[in-house]
Amino acid sequence: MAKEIQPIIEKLVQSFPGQVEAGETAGQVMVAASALLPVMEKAKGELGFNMLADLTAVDYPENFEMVYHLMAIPDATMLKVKVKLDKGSPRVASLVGLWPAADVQERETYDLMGIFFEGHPNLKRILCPEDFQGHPLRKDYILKTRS
Amino acid sequence: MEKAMEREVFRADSPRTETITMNMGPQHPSTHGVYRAVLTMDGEEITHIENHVGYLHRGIEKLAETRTFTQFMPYTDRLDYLGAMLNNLGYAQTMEKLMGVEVPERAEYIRIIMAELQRIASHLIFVASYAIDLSSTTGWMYCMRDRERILDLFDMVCGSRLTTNYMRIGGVAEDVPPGFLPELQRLINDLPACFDEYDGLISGNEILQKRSIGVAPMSAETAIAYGVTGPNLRASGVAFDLRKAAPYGIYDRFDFEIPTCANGDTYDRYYIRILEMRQSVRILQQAVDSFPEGPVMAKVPKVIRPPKGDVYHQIEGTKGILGFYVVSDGTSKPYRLHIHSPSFVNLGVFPEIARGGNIQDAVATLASIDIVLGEVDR
Amino acid sequence: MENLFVNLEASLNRFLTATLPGSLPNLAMALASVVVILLFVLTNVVWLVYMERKVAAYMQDRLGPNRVGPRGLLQTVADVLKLLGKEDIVPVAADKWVFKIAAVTVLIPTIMLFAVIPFGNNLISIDLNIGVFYFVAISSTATISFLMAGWASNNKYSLLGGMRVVAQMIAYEIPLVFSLLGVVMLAGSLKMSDIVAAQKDVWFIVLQPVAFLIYFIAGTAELNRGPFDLPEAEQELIAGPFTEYSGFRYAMFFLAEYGNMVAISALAVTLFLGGPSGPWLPSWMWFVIKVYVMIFLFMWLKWTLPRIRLDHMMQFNWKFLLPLSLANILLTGIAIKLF
Amino acid sequence: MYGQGLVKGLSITLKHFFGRAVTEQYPEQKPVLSPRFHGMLALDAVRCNACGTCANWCPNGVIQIESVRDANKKRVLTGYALDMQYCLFCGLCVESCPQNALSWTQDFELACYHREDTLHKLYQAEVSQVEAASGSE
Repeated sequence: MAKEIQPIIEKLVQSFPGQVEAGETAGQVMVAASALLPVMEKAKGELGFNMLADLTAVDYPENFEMVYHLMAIPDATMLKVKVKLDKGSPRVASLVGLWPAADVQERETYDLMGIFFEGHPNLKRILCPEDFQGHPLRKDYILKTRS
Repeated sequence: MEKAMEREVFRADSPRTETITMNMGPQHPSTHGVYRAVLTMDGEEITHIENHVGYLHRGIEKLAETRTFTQFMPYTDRLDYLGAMLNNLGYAQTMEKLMGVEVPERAEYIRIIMAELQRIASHLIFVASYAIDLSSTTGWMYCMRDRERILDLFDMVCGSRLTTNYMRIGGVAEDVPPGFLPELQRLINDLPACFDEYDGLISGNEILQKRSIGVAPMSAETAIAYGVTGPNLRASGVAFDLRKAAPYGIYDRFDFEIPTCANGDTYDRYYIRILEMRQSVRILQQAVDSFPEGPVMAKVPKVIRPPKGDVYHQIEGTKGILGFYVVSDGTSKPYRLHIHSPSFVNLGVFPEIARGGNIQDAVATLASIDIVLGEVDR
Repeated sequence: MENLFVNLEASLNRFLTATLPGSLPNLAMALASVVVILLFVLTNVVWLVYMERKVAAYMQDRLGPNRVGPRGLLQTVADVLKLLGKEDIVPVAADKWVFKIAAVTVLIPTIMLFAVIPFGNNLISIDLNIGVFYFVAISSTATISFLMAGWASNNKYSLLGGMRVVAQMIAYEIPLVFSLLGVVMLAGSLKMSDIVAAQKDVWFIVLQPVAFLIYFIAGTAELNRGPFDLPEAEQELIAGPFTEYSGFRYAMFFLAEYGNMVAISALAVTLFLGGPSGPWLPSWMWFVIKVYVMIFLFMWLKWTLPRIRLDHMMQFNWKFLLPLSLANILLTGIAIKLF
Repeated sequence: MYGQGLVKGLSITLKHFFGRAVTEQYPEQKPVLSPRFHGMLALDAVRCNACGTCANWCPNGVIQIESVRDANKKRVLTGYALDMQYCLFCGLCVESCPQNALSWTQDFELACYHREDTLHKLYQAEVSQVEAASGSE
């Protein structure tokens, strides 16, 4: 069923020295923000990850972190790609060119987390109303508790 | 000035026709909830569709950060409110993967039975809403009548018909009552006859076939590129089902096929769900035959504090692959909880495949993709 | 029992001639027949709304209305009172006069259709010698009021609904007329009573089964019912031309739809099912029974089949129904020649 | 043949036309609910020692408990209210109660006209009892 993930990570690490390292847990790769697009093109092209399973962001105290899950149809091998973004102005390349699936998910991440995706065709809010102030999923957005 | 002048020049060859923009939703009989599509139409033919979602956005992911892990379980019922059991299963299995909890045998079997019953109930709603969107109200009624029996089974097991909140991290809330299995067996014996009735009334109907065959075809490449999963992907000919490709729980012990259709048009997306329901009945029969005894809940502390770290787990929901990404920082509340909802991604492909048809096709195509707004907006 | 109504009419006539001077009695008689027709149509519509909901319910394993009145019989009265109570909304940017007139003109052709329908033996208000022609001419004017409603409500859905009404009713007018031609050729005259007389021994449905089928399909399309309810498609156009109508104006459209249904079934009975003739029971009883059998057919079709698509509807009409009806006329002609 | 599917569909609806209806006449026939049905909550005030576990476990903070300490520092329950408009009917409170004081009833007719009516007071000790308990310190 799922292909062995370790050799794939080795191949990625060798082809992008310095920018890609293996993550702590299995099947995970840390990628520098600048090298994201070439890594993803290689993953999609040669390594057969033809579907973007999930795309989300996490607001850690010291930095933002983009988390991409890639999946290979039909043998369902999963690769997790993480990218660290600086806290001030989180920007990352948009993957709409590779997977149109990224379009709505990036708009949602921009809307809720405030991460700017360069090269996205129409980066507008998707869930919150257009005139909504702030990005609700950030830790500094405090919910007004009831009574 | 001259720009306006130039526009006034009457071009004899192409009569100046204007496109009208029309609002379909958020209050519209066939948008399956509060979803708004702005259609740019040239006469009856649609040239461009723009999705507007977010009317049902409750911010479940933000709420999760102020709820403990057990408290979040009832919120998962409200994601795909037609598939509460499957959302519970997805969240429970994600946490068990993160904490390494071993679920007892009987609980695994109960989970399979509940998941497949919920799949049938959700597909019945799909068949009903597809039939009524093509104005066969009788088809809608028959599906709802059969779905009632499944909801009564849920009521017997966990006390509520729709928002079940039945699964817990480490097993299930309560064991099935004694009267459950015989009632389930009667349902399994009756279901195939119901499916034949739908085939006779809805699938075999020439008018419905003429209105769905060849409408809004979706090729396998477009489906994979747009991240479409579940029955819609299988309708385009890709035999990919997580229950077979990456079996979670004890799905590898059951033998069932993954039905696929050839050309991924609206009729295939409709008919594949009936085939899947027939497979679910097979799984249910095998689960009932080898139903073990034993406890239904693993040894799990009252307040759950998973180890630091993150986990991503996917299950095969009714609308597609439902994923939960949980980041925990060791406390009893999740640091971040992201839900990958299949309807949100499947909706992304709707403007792509519905372009070119008229408004009647758009209604049929939207019904065939089967979106639930609770899951789209979270 | 047989000529209960005929004697009634005769006694009314004697009473009027006795009291009114000069030519007033015939005028009064004509008025009386209009009142009778109006009563007939209204009672039928009140009953039909209830019957449609009951038939639909039984087909869907439901019970249908059974709360208002004994077994739900007062349901339609409750509906009408509700509609009367509703606020009378006229959209701001609507074309006010056209909007208001549309609701009125929709009922006129429906009532006029009944002038030539034989309710029983010599129970016909005006036995025109061009009865069928008159019927078809009047029934095609119904399209205008739907279009007026569609245009005047200044709502995109209504506009689309209006366009669809025009496309559909005009298109299905022609096969409807051609299917009647077969019958007229057999009967040799357009007069209703002659047609009924010609069917003494064998009903025309036996001689003209294809014509009956075409008539039935074109009739459903004329009524915007069953698989052809494109104009007021709930799922796509909300309520088509009468989305913006509320209160009593909406009830008028409702009334007209059921009135048309009774009229089209009545014509089918007269032309294909041997009119008001039958053993044992009085003739007008037979007429009512046959009309309700036809109406059940219309309802049965509506509550089973999904809606047809716009271009299929047009294709089906121009490419299949029309040539079929022409072929039918040709065959009837040849058959008459031979026998 | 073209019309074959249509005719089959028509035969099915006709069969159902003469078939039996499945409607349940609600107000006259009460629905048959399972013993585990999540209707309204019920509190056994004697068993409840106002420990507040249920209030902590409730995801939406529906449960409001008032208690007072009596002579030997033991908490006595004086008020137990449920703000049912936020209740999810999830059952976590019933599950978590150590004394099994909370239980489900089969009453599902909870609709009301005013928002204040959604606040159900399951137990309210009279003023005299409150003095008696706190007074005896």
